[in-house]
Amino acid sequence: MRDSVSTLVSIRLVYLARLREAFDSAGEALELTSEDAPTVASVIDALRRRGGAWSSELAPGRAVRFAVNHRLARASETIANGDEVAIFPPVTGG
Amino acid sequence: MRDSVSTLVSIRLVYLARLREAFDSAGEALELTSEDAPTVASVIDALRRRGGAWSSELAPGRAVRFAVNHRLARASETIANGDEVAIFPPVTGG
Amino acid sequence: MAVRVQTEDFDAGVEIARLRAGDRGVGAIATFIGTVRDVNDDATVTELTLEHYPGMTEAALEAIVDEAKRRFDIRDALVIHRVGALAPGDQIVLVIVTSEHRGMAFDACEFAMDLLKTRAPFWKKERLPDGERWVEAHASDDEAAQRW
Amino acid sequence: MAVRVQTEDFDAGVEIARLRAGDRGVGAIATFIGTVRDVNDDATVTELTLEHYPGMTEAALEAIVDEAKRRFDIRDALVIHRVGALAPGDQIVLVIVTSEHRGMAFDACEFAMDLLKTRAPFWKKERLPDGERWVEAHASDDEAAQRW
Repeated sequence: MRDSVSTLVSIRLVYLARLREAFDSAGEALELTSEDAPTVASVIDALRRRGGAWSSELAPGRAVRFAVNHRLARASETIANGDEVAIFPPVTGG
Repeated sequence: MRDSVSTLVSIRLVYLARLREAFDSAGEALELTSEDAPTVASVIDALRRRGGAWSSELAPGRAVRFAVNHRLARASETIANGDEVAIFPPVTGG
Repeated sequence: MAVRVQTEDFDAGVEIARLRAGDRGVGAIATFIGTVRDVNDDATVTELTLEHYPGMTEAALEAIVDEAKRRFDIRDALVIHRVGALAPGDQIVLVIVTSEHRGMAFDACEFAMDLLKTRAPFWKKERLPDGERWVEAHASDDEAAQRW
Repeated sequence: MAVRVQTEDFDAGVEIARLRAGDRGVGAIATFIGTVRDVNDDATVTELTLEHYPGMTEAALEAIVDEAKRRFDIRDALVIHRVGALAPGDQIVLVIVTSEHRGMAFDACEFAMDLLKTRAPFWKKERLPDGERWVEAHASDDEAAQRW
């Protein structure tokens, strides 16, 4: 029998560079409630539903990159309770 | 009517690195008498006829390189009066 | 430390000397320095600000150095990347690779730069005479990274 | 001066700063340094002597720099090569190329080194524990030069 708490995933979101400015936020805490294992894509879907800059900057086809716990990740990567998920434009260093 | 002096070609020979040591000479003046336009190969032939280190170091098949007036040259390059002809092993700098 | 992220400038000569110090097996040292150009995409750049993702940045650079050491027969490698506000002419990034022979040093140095351009969390914002803009990523950088 | 042949050591940091000084269009600097290894072909090297062909050497290096500038879209280039007696760890050769973008700088720098290895009149003699020997040319250097 699953504990009902197990369906609640708390993550830390980090926004960087152009997205930090567009969202007027460097990050936030987010709680996802899901019966399935949530992925980066689940997070993006949740953010898009906020509308405004969230839906335009994260619209399908926009170049957006992700990192989970400081490692580059694909949208299909699953996330777990306590993870840090960063969302940012393609990098331009060097 | 050609002047008989035109068939006498005076060049300066320079020997470098292993060849300088093998010939026990850094260079010498050489006069070639030829009806045809002499080439680097003519010079090598003349030197080979001296025997000893000359014929062994300059034997066909040995890796030898040439420069005429400070520019890399092939054995077929023609030489003119006053030219400086350098003979040396493949370079190993850098 | 094989990687450093810092606001301060660096001295390539000093870093090269330090990286190869004591290793008499080194015969080749390839170095790359990226600098701020005063023009980009036909616009005059008066200032360049480098933002990064603290926490991830050093780990990303270390992963690049590790990958270069795994793929190429090299002796050692160093990456320094600056962050913060920079002016045209300023140095941005330094990559040094030491090896026995030159081919591996050149390849590993270019490989590290190609990966850095696509995998290290840095973002450039340019100040132009009439405002600011975030630098857009180049498709050519993705292509360069995919060669390896 | 785009080329120098000298017995004295060089400081890569100083030369890089000098080559790019005043050119704010430079965005990339590729540098190569060749150094004396303490082992070559499994023998311990205690000293390396560089002989050259005075008169031809600088012209040959200038021709290499000219060719690099002709073939690659670069801003400037410098070659320094030392001659005389050197010890393990000593610097032998320095090539610096400045350009707008990194690909050209890397290519031109490696191109210049490949040409230098096959066209510049330098010869190395190694002192080993039991005598001296002239370094033999490598077929791999001919192959490297033929890539371009």
